[in-house]
Amino acid sequence: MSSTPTETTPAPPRGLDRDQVAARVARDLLDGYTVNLGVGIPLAVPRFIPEDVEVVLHAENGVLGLGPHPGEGHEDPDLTDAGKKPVSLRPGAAIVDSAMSFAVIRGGHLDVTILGALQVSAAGDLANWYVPGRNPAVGGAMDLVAGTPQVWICMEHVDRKGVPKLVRECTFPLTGARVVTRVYTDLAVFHVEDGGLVLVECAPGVSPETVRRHTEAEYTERLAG
Amino acid sequence: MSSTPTETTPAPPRGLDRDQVAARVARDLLDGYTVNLGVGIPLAVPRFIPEDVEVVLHAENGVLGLGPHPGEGHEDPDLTDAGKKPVSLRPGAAIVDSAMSFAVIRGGHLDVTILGALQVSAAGDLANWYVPGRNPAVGGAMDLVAGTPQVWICMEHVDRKGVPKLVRECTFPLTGARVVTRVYTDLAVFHVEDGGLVLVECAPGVSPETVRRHTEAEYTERLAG
Amino acid sequence: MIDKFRQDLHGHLDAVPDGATVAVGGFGASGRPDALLNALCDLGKTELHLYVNNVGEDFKGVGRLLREGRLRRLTASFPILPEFYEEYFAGRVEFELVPQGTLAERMRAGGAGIAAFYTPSGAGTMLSDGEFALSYRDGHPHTRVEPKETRDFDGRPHVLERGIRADVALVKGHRGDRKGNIRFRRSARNFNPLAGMCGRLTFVEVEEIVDVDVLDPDDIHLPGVFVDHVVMTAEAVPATAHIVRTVPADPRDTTIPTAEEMR
Amino acid sequence: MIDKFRQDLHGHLDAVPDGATVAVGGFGASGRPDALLNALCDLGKTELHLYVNNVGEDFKGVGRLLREGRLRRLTASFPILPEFYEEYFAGRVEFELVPQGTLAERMRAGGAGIAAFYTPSGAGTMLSDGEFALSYRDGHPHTRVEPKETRDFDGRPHVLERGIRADVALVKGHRGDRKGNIRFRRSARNFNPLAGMCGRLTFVEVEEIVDVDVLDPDDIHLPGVFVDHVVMTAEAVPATAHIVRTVPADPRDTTIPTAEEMR
Repeated sequence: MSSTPTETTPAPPRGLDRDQVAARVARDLLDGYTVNLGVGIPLAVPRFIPEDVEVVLHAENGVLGLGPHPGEGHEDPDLTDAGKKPVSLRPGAAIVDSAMSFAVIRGGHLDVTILGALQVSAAGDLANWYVPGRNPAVGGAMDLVAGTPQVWICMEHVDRKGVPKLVRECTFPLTGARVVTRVYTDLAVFHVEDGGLVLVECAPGVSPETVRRHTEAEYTERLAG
Repeated sequence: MSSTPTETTPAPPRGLDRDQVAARVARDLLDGYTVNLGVGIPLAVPRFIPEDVEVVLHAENGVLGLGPHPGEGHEDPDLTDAGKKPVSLRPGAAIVDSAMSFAVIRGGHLDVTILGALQVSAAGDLANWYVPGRNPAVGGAMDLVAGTPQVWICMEHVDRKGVPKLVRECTFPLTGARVVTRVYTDLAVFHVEDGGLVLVECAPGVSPETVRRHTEAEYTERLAG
Repeated sequence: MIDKFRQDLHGHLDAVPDGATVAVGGFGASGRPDALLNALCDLGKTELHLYVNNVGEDFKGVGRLLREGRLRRLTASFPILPEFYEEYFAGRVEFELVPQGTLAERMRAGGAGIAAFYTPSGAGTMLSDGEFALSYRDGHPHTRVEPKETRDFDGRPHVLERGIRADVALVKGHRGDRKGNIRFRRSARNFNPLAGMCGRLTFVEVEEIVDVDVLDPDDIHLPGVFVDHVVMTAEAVPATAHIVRTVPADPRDTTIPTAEEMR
Repeated sequence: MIDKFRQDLHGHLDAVPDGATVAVGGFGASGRPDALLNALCDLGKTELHLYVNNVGEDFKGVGRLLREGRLRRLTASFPILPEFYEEYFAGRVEFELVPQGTLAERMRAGGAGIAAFYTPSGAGTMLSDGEFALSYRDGHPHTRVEPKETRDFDGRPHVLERGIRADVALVKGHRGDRKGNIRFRRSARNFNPLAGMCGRLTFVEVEEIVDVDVLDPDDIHLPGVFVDHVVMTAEAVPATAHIVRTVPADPRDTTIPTAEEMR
């Protein structure tokens, strides 16, 4: 129970900042990937994608080939992302209706979806849509995790009270069971393999012990060299 | 059993010819209808649609707004009807893929489908896709009868041996059960109401007795004045 | 001659009865059929069950129907508007929350004559297990959304979802011709063609009406066969189209994640 | 950089294993991917299970695969070619006959992650009750297509149909760009986008390749996300495209209706 929140919960550790987490994720995107980005840290990822890696960004409202904000005064009210923010289009973009947009998602045609999370369990369960007592809304989250082969989570390793978000079992309502394939936090990178978490990388300056102290979920380690 | 085929089956009666049946059906098409036509007599119907009645013709391969053959030398190999014959497009035509084409059909968005038949039963069952022992092929027939609110059958009243095609129960495999709404033959017009055939019209010069003699199915009569 | 252009929108829309099911296109203000929604409101229609992805961020369109108390039930994936939740928790409107892709597919299925389908989205969650509160009374859940049938295909659980056939569909298009063929512009397309497919009676408001030979037959997004009435709206695209209004975090509990972390 | 244009078609298509399931676009010769089908044949691929609306009326395309004995099973709505039936009745190829709209919807469903759906098409017929012969032996039905689950919705029987996910899809497009975005022309579209959606590996042959900024994003019929490889074929549209070859009536029995009466 050492990692359960108590009066003696350790102070939140200092690892990567949000941009650094986004940059870390961006390094793993391969040329040619089609990717859907959730709000939060994931939206910062495109800024860090190398020039020689071409990624197609997908938005639930039917855009394949999202570009950046078109610049003040050039907004097109008929062209937004799923967060309803103005966007531009990359060359070779395609617009589809919502049924086709989710055919892309559910049919497994995206390569990766990068999402935020409230909690990720040891088995790769994800909770990221609803905090009981608040206003329920789901959007495309359940479709994304049900359909996408690779579900990468970007999140703070612990919440603002220092409570671990990598947990034994999710206490928040699930978005999907056993759907997460990777977790990127300010402290570490985990892969989900054979239904269990594997610590594969610690952030610079963060020790495996620090990671363990702030993680409730069980996991194995396979750190490089 | 008077209408069962026997050695004394009466000679085929003389009623409307095929073009006249087509013309009779055409009279019942209303301005604004969207219509799918089967091969055979139905394909002759458009020639008889009055000038002031605008009908949208639908083909299973995804054409809404079929026009006539474009004329020798003007055929477009990328533009055919469901019989793979060259067609033209009417102003305001739309081309869709096969899934959308059958969404139109199955979703009940056509007004009428006009089809040929092997047999129609007293309850409005239809057999028109397969003669056992021959080569089975179904095309869009089962979708058309399952989805279209009005299924109009155009056929000879009896087959070439004089055997009635309006039967108690279909002996050929069904295309759909209780799907037919009207039957137009060389001898008469029937509506299907409350699950039963109603004779509403005899062809000019054809008596109700002649119709009865060549019909195996039971039916009621509601002939105009 | 087929001519689906209408001058008298109110006259035609008045055919919608109170208590009707209404499928609505749009994604927030993007592609939202404001003229049609306003007309529905002006006509005093009430007790409506709306199928729409979100209420939006303001009191236009669906938000106006909500504020004027016209809604009996909302089926949506992401309502957004805080005042909607106030009505829901106060027991004045029912709420069926569905995954966004399921909502889109249900509209398409209903329009395509597909009675029901199996999707993996939402399997094993409170949106399929009967836990979600359809309505509140006295501050507590009163009725629940029915549990969804679940069945394994290829070793994974899928839930059975029904196609939606709505009494009326409200659609916002860019261009339309007299036969009812519609094109949309950019991401304003979203739910609009699907809402249009699933309506027993489909109204489309367009920014431009064009001659019947203008639109290329290869490029019709919603064929006229799905459309009953086309009206032209001179109303400009709302200026709020790209203004995002997020649900404010509860300042009393700092363990509650920010809206950003939730999706 | 994303570049899906391929010079070495054979090299890429050779990844298709014998025994593969293959979804094929086209409606007869209209929109039939002849170059891809020929390459599959040239590579000696065999024991294939094809999902395609019809074999066609000649020995090109699917007809060539048939004549060269490459087919293990055909799933189709309207095979047409008499020689196909000879092979079927001789027990050399299996035949799953499906309503045309069901075939289209099954391809779309498989591509869209919909495991199965309920359709009224074919309910109460020998295509759903387990009567239809999947294969023949010694001139008699040997195996039957499995009966389909039937269930009432809204008082009408519907059959449960599975989505199709094919190992490979062969598609004929009109124009394509390096990202794999495809447009089709006129009714040559037909099954092509659906086949393209349901392939785990999707090949598209196009008549024209275009720069990535040529196609309007609003008018892409098959987005590149579904497409793996694009090849250009200089092959002209077959001259037989509009030649109809009908099944000859059996002259021995005059009670057999003409092909015209059957559909």
